[in-house]
Amino acid sequence: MSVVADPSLGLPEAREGLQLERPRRHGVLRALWKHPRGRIGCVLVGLVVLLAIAGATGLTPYSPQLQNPLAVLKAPSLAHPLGTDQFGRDELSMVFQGLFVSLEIACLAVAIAGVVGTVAGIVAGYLGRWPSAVIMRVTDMLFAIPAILMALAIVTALGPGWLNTALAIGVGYIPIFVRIVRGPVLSLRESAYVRAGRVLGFSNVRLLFRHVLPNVAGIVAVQVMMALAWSILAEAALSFLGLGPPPPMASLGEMVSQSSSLAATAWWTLAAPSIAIVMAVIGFNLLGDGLRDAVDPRTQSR
Amino acid sequence: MSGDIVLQATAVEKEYPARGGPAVRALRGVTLQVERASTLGVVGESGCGKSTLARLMVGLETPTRGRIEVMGHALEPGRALARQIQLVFQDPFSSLNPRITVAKALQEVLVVHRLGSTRTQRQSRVDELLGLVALSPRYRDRYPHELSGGQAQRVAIARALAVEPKILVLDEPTSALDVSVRAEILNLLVRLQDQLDLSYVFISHDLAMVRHVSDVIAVMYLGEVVEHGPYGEVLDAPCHPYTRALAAAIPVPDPTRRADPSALEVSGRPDAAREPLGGATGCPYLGRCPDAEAVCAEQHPALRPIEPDHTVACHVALRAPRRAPRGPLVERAPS
Amino acid sequence: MRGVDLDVMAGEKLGIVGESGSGKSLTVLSVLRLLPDPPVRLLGGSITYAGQDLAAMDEKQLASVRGKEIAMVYQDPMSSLNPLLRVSTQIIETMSAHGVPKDTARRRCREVLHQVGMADPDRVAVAFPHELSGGMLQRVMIAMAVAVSPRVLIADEPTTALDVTIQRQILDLVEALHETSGMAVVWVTHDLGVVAQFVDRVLVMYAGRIVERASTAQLFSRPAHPYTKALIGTLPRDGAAHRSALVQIGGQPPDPARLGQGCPFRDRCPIAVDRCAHEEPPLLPAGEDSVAACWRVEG
Amino acid sequence: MVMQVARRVSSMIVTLFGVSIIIFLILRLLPGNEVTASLGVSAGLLSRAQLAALDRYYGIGQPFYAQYGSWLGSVLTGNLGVSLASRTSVASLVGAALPVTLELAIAAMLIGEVIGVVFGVLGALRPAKLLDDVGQGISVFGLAVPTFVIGTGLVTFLASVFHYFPSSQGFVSITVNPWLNIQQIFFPALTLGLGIGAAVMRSTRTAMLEVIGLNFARTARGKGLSRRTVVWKHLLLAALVPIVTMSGIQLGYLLGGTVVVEDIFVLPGLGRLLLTSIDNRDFAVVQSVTLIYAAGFVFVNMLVDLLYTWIDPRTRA
Amino acid sequence: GASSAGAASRVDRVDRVHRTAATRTFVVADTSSVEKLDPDVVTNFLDFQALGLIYQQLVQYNAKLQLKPELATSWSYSDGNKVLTFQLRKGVRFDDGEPFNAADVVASIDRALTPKTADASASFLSSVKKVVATGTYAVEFELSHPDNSILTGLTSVNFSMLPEAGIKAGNLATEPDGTGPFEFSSWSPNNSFVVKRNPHYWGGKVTLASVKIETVPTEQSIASALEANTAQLGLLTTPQVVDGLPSGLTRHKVLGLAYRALMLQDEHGPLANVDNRRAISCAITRHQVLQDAVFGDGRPVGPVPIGAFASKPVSVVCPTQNLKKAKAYLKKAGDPHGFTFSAIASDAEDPTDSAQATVVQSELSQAGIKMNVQNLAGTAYVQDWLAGKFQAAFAENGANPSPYVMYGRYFGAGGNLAVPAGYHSSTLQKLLAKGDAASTTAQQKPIWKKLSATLTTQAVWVWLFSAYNYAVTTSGVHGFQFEPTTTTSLIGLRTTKLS
Ligand SMILES: Nc1ncnc2c1ncn2[C@@H]1O[C@H](COP(=O)(O)OP(=O)(O)OP(=O)(O)O)[C@@H](O)[C@H]1O
Ligand SMILES: Nc1ncnc2c1ncn2[C@@H]1O[C@H](COP(=O)(O)OP(=O)(O)OP(=O)(O)O)[C@@H](O)[C@H]1O
Ligand SMILES: [Mg+2]
Ligand SMILES: [Mg+2]
Repeated sequence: MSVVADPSLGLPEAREGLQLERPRRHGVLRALWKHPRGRIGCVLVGLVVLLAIAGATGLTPYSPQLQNPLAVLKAPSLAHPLGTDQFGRDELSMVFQGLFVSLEIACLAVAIAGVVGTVAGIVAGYLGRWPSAVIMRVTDMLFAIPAILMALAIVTALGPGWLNTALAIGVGYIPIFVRIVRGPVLSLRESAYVRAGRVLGFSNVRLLFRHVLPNVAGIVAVQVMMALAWSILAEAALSFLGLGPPPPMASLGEMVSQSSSLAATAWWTLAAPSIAIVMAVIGFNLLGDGLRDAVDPRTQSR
Repeated sequence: MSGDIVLQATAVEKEYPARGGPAVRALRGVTLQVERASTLGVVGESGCGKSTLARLMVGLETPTRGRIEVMGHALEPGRALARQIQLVFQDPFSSLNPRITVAKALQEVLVVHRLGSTRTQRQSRVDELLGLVALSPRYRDRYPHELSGGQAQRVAIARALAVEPKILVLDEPTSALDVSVRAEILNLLVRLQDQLDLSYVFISHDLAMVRHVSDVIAVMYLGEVVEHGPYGEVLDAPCHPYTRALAAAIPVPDPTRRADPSALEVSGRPDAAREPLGGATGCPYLGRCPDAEAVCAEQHPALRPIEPDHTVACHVALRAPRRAPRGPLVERAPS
Repeated sequence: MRGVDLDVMAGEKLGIVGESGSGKSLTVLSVLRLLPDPPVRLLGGSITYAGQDLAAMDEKQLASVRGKEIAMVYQDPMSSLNPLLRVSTQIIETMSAHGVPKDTARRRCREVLHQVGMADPDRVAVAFPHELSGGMLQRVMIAMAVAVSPRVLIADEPTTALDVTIQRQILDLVEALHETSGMAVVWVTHDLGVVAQFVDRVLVMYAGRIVERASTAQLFSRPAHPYTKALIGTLPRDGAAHRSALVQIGGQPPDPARLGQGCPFRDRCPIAVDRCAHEEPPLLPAGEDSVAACWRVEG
Repeated sequence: MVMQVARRVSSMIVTLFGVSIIIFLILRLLPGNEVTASLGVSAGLLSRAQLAALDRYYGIGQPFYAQYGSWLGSVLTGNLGVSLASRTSVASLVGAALPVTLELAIAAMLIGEVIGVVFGVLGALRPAKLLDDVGQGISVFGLAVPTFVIGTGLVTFLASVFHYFPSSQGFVSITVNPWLNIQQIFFPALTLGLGIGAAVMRSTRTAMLEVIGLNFARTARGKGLSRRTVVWKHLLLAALVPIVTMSGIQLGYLLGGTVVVEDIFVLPGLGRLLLTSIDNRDFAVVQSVTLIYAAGFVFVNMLVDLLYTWIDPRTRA
Repeated sequence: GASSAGAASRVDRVDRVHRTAATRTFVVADTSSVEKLDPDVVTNFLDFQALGLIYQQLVQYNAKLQLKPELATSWSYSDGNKVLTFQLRKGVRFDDGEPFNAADVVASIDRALTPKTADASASFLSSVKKVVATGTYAVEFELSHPDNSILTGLTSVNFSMLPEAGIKAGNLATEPDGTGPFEFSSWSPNNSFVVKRNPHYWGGKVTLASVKIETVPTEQSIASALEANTAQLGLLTTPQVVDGLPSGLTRHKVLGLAYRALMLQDEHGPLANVDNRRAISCAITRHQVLQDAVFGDGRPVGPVPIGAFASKPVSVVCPTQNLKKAKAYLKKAGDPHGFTFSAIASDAEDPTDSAQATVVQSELSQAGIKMNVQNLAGTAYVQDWLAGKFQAAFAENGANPSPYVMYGRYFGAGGNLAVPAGYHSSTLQKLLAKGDAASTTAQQKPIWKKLSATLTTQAVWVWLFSAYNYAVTTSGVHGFQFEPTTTTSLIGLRTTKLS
């Protein structure tokens, strides 16, 4: 009787206490690359980011703002691979720029949500008692207010613009980060190595930043990917409701909602930004999936 | 043995608030002392409060009542005497931060306590510590998961020793390790004690192991010390019925000898009930004790000397004649 | 794991020892084809039970052997019982799966719980696993295993998570069941004490192979393989002086994924010779009822 | 148990109270008031006397606490205040809109759960096989394509190919014409359900893959249980907690999603009521509708917690 | 306010209507919804259209935007044009059967002019001192000064004729009662508004049994509803959507009663210089703006877009885009390399704003003028606009056949929109007053021509275009006429038949 264990597939039973561990950075990247969906995610996100950078730095076939009255609503051709819009602007160039704007909004939104949510989550988890009670109650309240209303209120109060759109989306996502982070911090606080640190006379600050924070970085990273995907969609929905950033620097969502009435006459104006959205969202989701598995020690061989 | 007491616990109680019920009384008046350069072994069944005692001793938690003194200084809430007393945990892997290399983990301790003023000083101290626990310097840059269990436990011990403590509390330091490395850690501990004049509190389930390293043994049952004395007396001539059951339950790695089944007559619930069966006043071991008498239900037995150094908390044992040493073991009938 | 031959005779008590990672669990799990596939795969060989090859069976046929003919008890009772179902549900469904009618099963459930020493079987039956202690859970596991009266009980370190006193009770319980029903027992452990007190015959495993097979008496009185000797030597024996140095095996077990040719124990072996480095020893006779995989055994 | 329920309910009330204050403050931060909102630039045509009359009518210029107090008073008495834009009671507006959104949400949830759980379980059992790929495809599509694109696409497609658009002739309550009602709800629910299904499918699949490797799953197989019992009794039950969690979160987002879908599929639900009321600065309506959303959310969360304790006896303290 | 029981019963009624007359209900789909039932306070287009089915006014426009009798059969000025007398139509009944007479007129106008009512058009009747009934069917308006635009004002739904009894009872805000072809049936705020045939209607037989105005929030969905024939009439504004409709549907279009302009402020900054304003005017190609904003489906217009006094659509300064001239003006203004200003816009107020801004921005840049666009949320825009807190504003302003009604409020003496208008000129004030006082069209014509010329030569604002409004009907709809004014645009339903 012979049995083989395939070390690449990992042990099913994790050692207790290693739940969140991530040994080495390049290990994560390698695991990500080995992960079939993670790899597709990497490629898609890489592509999306490259295109967005091209859009931001003007490395586009045409200037995204350049209007050409002679080429209005032209179907895709060699000159305009994704066609032109109602102003005769090149869709491809606009999609690049739109990607940049969308990513800009998504990144800022996630940065707001991630930083605020993670800090609040860590504080709530680590300090416990009343700070935790206050934070969790406020989180509950934020969670209970429909995100759309929050977004509406913020955009209406502060006026449209990518910063405010990002703020609107970010605020709605804060509670997720708080919840995602607090649980692990609660258990890390009681983990043997944080206790060991206490016995060794380490200060709370040191324990928090050197020992707790790095160990929730993995799940935060995964959540960041999911949040990016979500933010791109949320921005699109806000644009549909007229709360997106205004032209001329249109985001993808704005482009889609502007052209949704052109669907019958000029399908490419709808298709181009939609495909870009789908690409970005799928990319971030898959990257998140991959990352989730990559930071999970259970799928890591010793 | 010198009479120098480095750790003194007096009437220590610890209660944990429990949701929707009375508080869990994890420790119920424990009095113990550890002498300089000696080892106190603590045994007892799971959940009897051994780890709680360990946490209290190193100041991770504060006793609800009672007092703990380390090197003559009372432990105060929130002020751990890190430089005097250190703790080594059961599972070396979970007590080491998985993202920090061996050398960095040791250096961090030195930095926090400002031991060694320069980087090179600290580095040489790290090498020294690794040498102390017999780890070659090539493990310096390994992460915990790249170590074997025995090596990881050595690193944990080295880290505890980094602050040059006088006392080490070892909470089941070998039970997560393989049989083959157990010996290695025990040998190391014995050597370090001699070399550094350390005092140990050695907590374990494994009586053979405890017997091998301890000078004095305390047997705990439901948050109380029920028997306390020199290793030879406590384990070879146990007085308390619980100690007897414990000694008898251990399978002897020798097919020619077999435990005396009579010592094992443990009736009642085998899982430790949270509240002692004897109620508030009676003996906590009441429901499981084969020798119980009427007095056991009425009076809580205090720890009283049966020999000069040997105390027992059992009404019956204090009256009854001592059993023969090694009583529970009989020759196995040839099969 | 390679070339493991495991044969259990009807009504015998077999022990498997070895340090962590030596392949004990994989061996016993592969008997019932319960290996965690994908990561682990059964590559070859045959598993024969009462003349049938389990390795060639499909899932349906296997299901009729699992539990009914060969039952298993696992190391960690807490995680091996479904935490969301009542104890009775889990015991009864085992019997139902093997064709026992519902009401018979219900009666039998009570019976087996009583049989494994539960003072209050009715209370235990309606309890959820988390409401019971580790020792009780392990007894529930055993009750579940013996409910359909299997011919073989395989116990994979069923007491490592338990207290010594409770471990003792479980051992005694299985001993009693063995004696009354004549069921064969395979007891996996790393505790030499359990082996010494409890089984008739022992397999010693190292790095995925069997390195010694002997009767219990033989194993302790005249261990043949140097690994077995070392293992026995690490224990603080009775006669050893207080705080005296214990025998250490030294070195580390080899990475099972990177075994070269030769004896896997050679690096840690105090008596290794040149031959050990490039030729792997087969099991050689080492005494009256003992074989060992070592070139240096005196036959 | 009673204590626990009491604690929950009181914390629910605190949350809702906090929500109502936050909402109230946010709304007062919005530029514009009832007058400019309802008249737009035409507000400039009004004379001073007219404006003064309107200010009095809308209660503009009253201190915040008085406004909040009077709204809270009307909520506590159950009539939720009066919509100043339409001069009808908020309770009647909500009474008409709530059942629509509720029906939509429930239908979307059902569709999402069925798609999600079925494909999630089957996919986890045979990873990387055809069924799994189909499921993953649906999940990627449902996750990545914006709801309003799916919705608009569906509406346009049905109308141009089948000349079919059941919702545009006015919403019909299920008690009046069940068949028409089901037609009207089905497509918007499908649109929302795809997104929910995608999320539920992912967590189902992950949870199933996780529990398949757990020890008790091995025990179940080792006992000789049939594959079906193992999967649908032991594994799915154990995977249910993450599925329920994800469903709870989805239901939270669903409330936001209904706004868009109600727009496209012409459903007179709460989402549309909310949007119009914000536009009209119809504060009483916005506050009450938001409070209802929040209450719904908190209620669902409580339900999820109850489900946890029902599924997992360990959480029954 | 209304009791909740009342509202609930209205909702019930919607259901009932559906059940009994599902096939006979004529469904009109619009993106907005009927917001108010009180005709005096409504301001949005759909409210005008919906209440225009129920209520009537003293005078009204015909399809050529000329005044015609409605509830008044004739009118005449006397006393130096300071008294306006109406003879009322006889035999008119409200839909509750009560007859209509002079007392109703007096009560209606009084109600509109009471500040408490907050009638949005009250300022058009600011010259009215008093309204008195001089007989059962005769009413006299006493004016403070000669004012011909009062007739134009009276066409507004805001001056609908209401029953005196209803006014006294104070329940018109919830239970409309008018003399029009349809009577109120039910209303579900934000969703639907249903009227049924008024049996007492005086103007001939109405064939549609009931009409339901259904809110379908997106134009795409309206298109789908028409294709599915679940709506028989769709009101649309986006030409792309109309273009995409299948051929079986009938399209009706009229020039909308609103014009788009880039309003400029002359108070401070670069736009205070008339030559800079002229440069802007010369740099913009209106055709291009029209093309890009509404796909060419509209008309470039001058200050007076419609009616008898409609001005030539182009500016006197630059009839077409002329960059050379623009640069010349810049030079003259002392900014030869151009200047920078910012404009506010709001897609919430007018969905084509950002498209207009995009084109204008690009065209101005050709002349070296940099326009920053600030896209504001609806109410923020309204606030800034009302407070005149902008340099330039993309605006969609209401048009009217009467130039006085259109511009008196911006540029006339004491006009209440003087602040957003941002331009003060005594010339304009005089012109407006003179035109208002002139009693005949012939007298008015030259005055209004001069007004248009002044507005454009001074480049007070830049007038851009008016877009079409569309009504699309399904194949079974006959006899529908899309009337050009907002107030009456659905009145064609009076003669509509459904096959
Ligand atoms: N933080 C805590 N909150 C509540 N109860 C606790 C806490 N820590 C320990 N206990 C309880 O106190 C008792 C003693 O626990 P302790 O961990 O000290 O036992 P132990 O002897 O170390 O057991 P083991 O041998 O299993 O490690 C147990 O009943 C335990 O449940
Ligand atoms: N799922 C798996 N994936 C990969 N390798 C595995 C897996 N399960 C076991 N192994 C490897 O197979 C070898 C044998 O493992 P096994 O669990 O049989 O050891 P064991 O003797 O039972 O150890 P223990 O005493 O710790 O239970 C080990 O090296 C282990 O790393
Ligand atoms: Mg412990
Ligand atoms: Mg094992």
